[in-house]
Amino acid sequence: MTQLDPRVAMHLSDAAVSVELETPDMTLNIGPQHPSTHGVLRLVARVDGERVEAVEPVIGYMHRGYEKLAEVRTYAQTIALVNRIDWVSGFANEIPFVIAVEKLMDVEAPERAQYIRMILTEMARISSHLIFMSSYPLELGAATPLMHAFRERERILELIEGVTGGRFHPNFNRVGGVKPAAGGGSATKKLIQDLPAGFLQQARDAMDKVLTVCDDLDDLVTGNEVFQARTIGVGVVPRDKALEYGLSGPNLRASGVGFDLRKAEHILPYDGIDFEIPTGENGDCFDRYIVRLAEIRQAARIIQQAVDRIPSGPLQAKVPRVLKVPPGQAYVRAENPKGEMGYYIVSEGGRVPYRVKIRSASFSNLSILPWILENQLIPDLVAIMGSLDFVLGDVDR
Amino acid sequence: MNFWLLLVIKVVVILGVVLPAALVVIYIELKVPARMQSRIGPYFAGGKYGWAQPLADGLKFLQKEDLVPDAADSSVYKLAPYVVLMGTVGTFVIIPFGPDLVARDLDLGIFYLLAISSLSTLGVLMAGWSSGNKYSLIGGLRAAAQLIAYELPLVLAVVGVAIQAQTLSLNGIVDAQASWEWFGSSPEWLNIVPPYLILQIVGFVIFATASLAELSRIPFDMPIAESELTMGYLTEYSGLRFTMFFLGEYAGMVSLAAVASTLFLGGYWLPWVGDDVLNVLGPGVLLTKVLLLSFIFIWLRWTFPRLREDQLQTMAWKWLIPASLANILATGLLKVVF
Amino acid sequence: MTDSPSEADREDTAADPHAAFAERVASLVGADAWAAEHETVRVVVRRESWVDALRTARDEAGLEFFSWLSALDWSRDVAVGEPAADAEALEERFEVIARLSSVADASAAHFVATVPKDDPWIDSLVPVFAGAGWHEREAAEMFGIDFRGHPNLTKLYLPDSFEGHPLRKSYPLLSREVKPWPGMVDVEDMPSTDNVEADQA
Amino acid sequence: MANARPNTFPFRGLAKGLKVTLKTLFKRPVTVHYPLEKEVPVPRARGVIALDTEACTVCMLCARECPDWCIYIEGHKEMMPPAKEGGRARARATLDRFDIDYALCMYCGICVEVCPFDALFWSPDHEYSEYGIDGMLHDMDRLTDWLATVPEPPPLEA
Repeated sequence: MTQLDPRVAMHLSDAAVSVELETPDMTLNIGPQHPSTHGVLRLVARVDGERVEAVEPVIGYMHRGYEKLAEVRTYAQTIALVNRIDWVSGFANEIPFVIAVEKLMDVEAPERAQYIRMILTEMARISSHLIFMSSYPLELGAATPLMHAFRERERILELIEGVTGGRFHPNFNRVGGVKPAAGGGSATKKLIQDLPAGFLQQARDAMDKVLTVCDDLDDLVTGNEVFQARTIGVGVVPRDKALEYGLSGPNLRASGVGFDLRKAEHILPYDGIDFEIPTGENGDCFDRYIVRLAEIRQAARIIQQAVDRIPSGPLQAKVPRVLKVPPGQAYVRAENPKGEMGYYIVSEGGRVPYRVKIRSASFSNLSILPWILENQLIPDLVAIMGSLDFVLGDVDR
Repeated sequence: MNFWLLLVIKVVVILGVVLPAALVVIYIELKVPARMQSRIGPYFAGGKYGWAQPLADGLKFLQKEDLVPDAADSSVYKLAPYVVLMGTVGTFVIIPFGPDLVARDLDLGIFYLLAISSLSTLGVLMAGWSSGNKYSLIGGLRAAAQLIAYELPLVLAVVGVAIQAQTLSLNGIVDAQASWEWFGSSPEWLNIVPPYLILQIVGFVIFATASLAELSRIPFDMPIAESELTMGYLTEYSGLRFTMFFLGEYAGMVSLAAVASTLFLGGYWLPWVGDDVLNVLGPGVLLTKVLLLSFIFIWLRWTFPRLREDQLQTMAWKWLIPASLANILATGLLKVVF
Repeated sequence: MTDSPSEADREDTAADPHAAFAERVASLVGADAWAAEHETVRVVVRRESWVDALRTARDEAGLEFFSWLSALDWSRDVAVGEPAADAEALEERFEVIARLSSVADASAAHFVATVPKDDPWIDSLVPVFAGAGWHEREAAEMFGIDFRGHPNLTKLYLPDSFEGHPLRKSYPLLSREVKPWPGMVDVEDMPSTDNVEADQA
Repeated sequence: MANARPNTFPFRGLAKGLKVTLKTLFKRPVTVHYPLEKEVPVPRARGVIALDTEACTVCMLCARECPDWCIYIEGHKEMMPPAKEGGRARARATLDRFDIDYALCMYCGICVEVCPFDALFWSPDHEYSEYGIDGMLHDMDRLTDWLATVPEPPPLEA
């Protein structure tokens, strides 16, 4: 704590009085079922009145053992598994896994498939960030931004579903390309599959709506004095702490690190797209919020450019029907909405991977909790936890 | 008339006004925010527009098991919701619905009002303490701190009105507003805009803000603070007792809105019409003003986030209380000068 | 699996920036071996110099972002899944892998230390990267590796009473033991599976 | 980037927010009344799997590739009369049982994709909730019934 807020200092002095009076601390169990723990996170907090002295997060209530499950599943089956890790951006989870396998097999998806991957990844990003835009104000007590954000998110999900067949779990990527669902009547599987007609125009329209709702959110949330009072200067993560704990994605960028894997890694055709990397200055809750809001706008910009440029051509490179991946090791990471998502795949030449290490963003983002929640007030605990934007499936895997 | 008979009639009439009014406010709370969020809101109950949803909710709660936690102090726990409801319903004793439609026109009306409305604070604290739940305890303590802090500006805001009207009786205050004369000699129908809304605008804003805090509504709903304390002092309540709290919350909103309407918006009074007509129209006029204020409360609630406990205290002690003191000073000076 | 760079790798160094980076990091931290296949840089260090190597990498190679830490079980005894390619010749061991990366550019490296199975310990990285705490707890419960000097090496995901180390290759997967595979029923031969997918025209 | 730091004059932010909610109050709601009014799912939506028993050859590919092991197939071979006069008698596999346990299914679509004979189809129909978990096991007849709900494939982007 470099700068001590006078109000916090006031509370600290109160606490000193309490210690003299020997009032015992109270252990407060926050979760595993609690409105602001986004599922099944449990925090064992030692509180002194409203002040949280120490927090011990307890995770694992949703541990599904994906790393072990992946060892008994073929690569195609694992794709259906990995989009369940961070379920609010299911599509984006598939990308690094599929590309890691492609690298091991030395194949590359056709350009049209790569563009579709990029468009849908950005849609997943918008949908994930819109969830944040809805749940974060809700945690601070404002219920209306939720429905406004969900309204537009629904359009995005419908577009994703229209292409892939799944709203949350697309299972759309294949090694060497993408595979639109064989939707509808007989003999369709023999037809060439592609984007459904009108998708590109609907995507354009949806982006206009998304940009409009961003303006609404600016009015409803960003400029709101109460919201600013609750978030500015709260939960400051300095740059070095962010790096040490492995914070990534918007959380890292809010601390002033302008690092984005979309620009650093060249796994999707972002090179030809013009977009900015929004960064924060102070690393507080407000910055984490505002970076995500700006990222929605940038993602909309990316999609607007991508739908204009998408080339025609096949969606699938030639790949054996039964995938046997040559022995080797590869780690591929991508900029997930939550941060760096990566898969470290060790293949021994079989139909199933020998080991898959899943690097999920929320796990590292959440590991900073004991440090950042020390000596905060209970309402700030909620504000800080919400601002980290984690999904328990992404934490527990 | 027999005293007891009269008493029974008055109690029945007050309950007959307050509880339906609370149900109407609950319905507004369901339907208006739904539309603010692009939703439809309740639709089925009652056949059309879901008008019976509050009743249906109440019926549902009645069927639920009334749980008392093992760790609870059961007698206090069971009593608490009724204390809350009593505090809010008691307010209506002195609210005038028409020139003669008042249960009891006390000379010390405002004094009684502020005293009885603090009773619900006690109920909340009882609920928070007796539940035997840490969240409830924190919620109860927050409620106590918050209600103490906001009782002061509430009282001080009313003092301005009392000085202006030179009476503590609510009927007297309405009369004073009705007969207010701008520039010494204007006819009373000029008072289309309630005069105290203009003269005591500072007092009104402070009163409304403090009312929101008294009611524990967003942006001041820390005692409940769903995302922090699950449901605060309400966490352990279920069934009928929860219904009492629920009803108490909205009855409280109706009662504070009625007080605010009486003090600042002229209560039952309408320009141009005489007392006989007002005795008939008065309740409707008052109810309209109450619903208008309730709408504003609801509108605020569904737009704003919640403050933090220390920010709320800062706001009360550093802004609202000095402002209301300044308001009293200014009102007094004006009263002396003119 | 061999980690020592072959002659061919050395010749590629100039052409492949990843190999060049791997070589630079390896010499900085005093690594035994390095590799850079599939753009994944792998630097093998001795477990005795584990913490020092990572500290050096952070301070001198610009790899200040702690990405993850995990382990890999090279085992001849595989309960579920497919065994390693050359299972008989396999040397039984754990590999502890930590990934550091830079936030200035895309450079990153996996640091690998071999931990023998009969004496599975390694020094904790927590003094260097506080974020390693959770990753080490996960690796400890999943593989049974002792991270010496870790402030709180309790179970992270699993219940406290859990026995065994699930990510070890010898650990069976219960859900696959209790239920027979529905695909066992055989009626007709599967159609030929080696034809090439060519759905796209 | 421009951070929207505190507003230029007090309560402007609050007023803007109130404006947004008031504006929305007078707009049409976007939700529909579910049981009375239904949104049509997209044709590709993965709602339920329909089975065409005529096309199925009991090759077991779907049951083998299913990651959740939720497809149960049994069948036997029947000798059919030769197609042509004087030809050899053909062996034809006949389904005895084809169950999908939707309580286990994770709707990945691998079975539909691997089916080499176009016997499995996705239908967007999703209204088959049950009171008990045993009701989630759809047998051959029920899976065949879903065939009627399989829509025409959507037109494609040029």
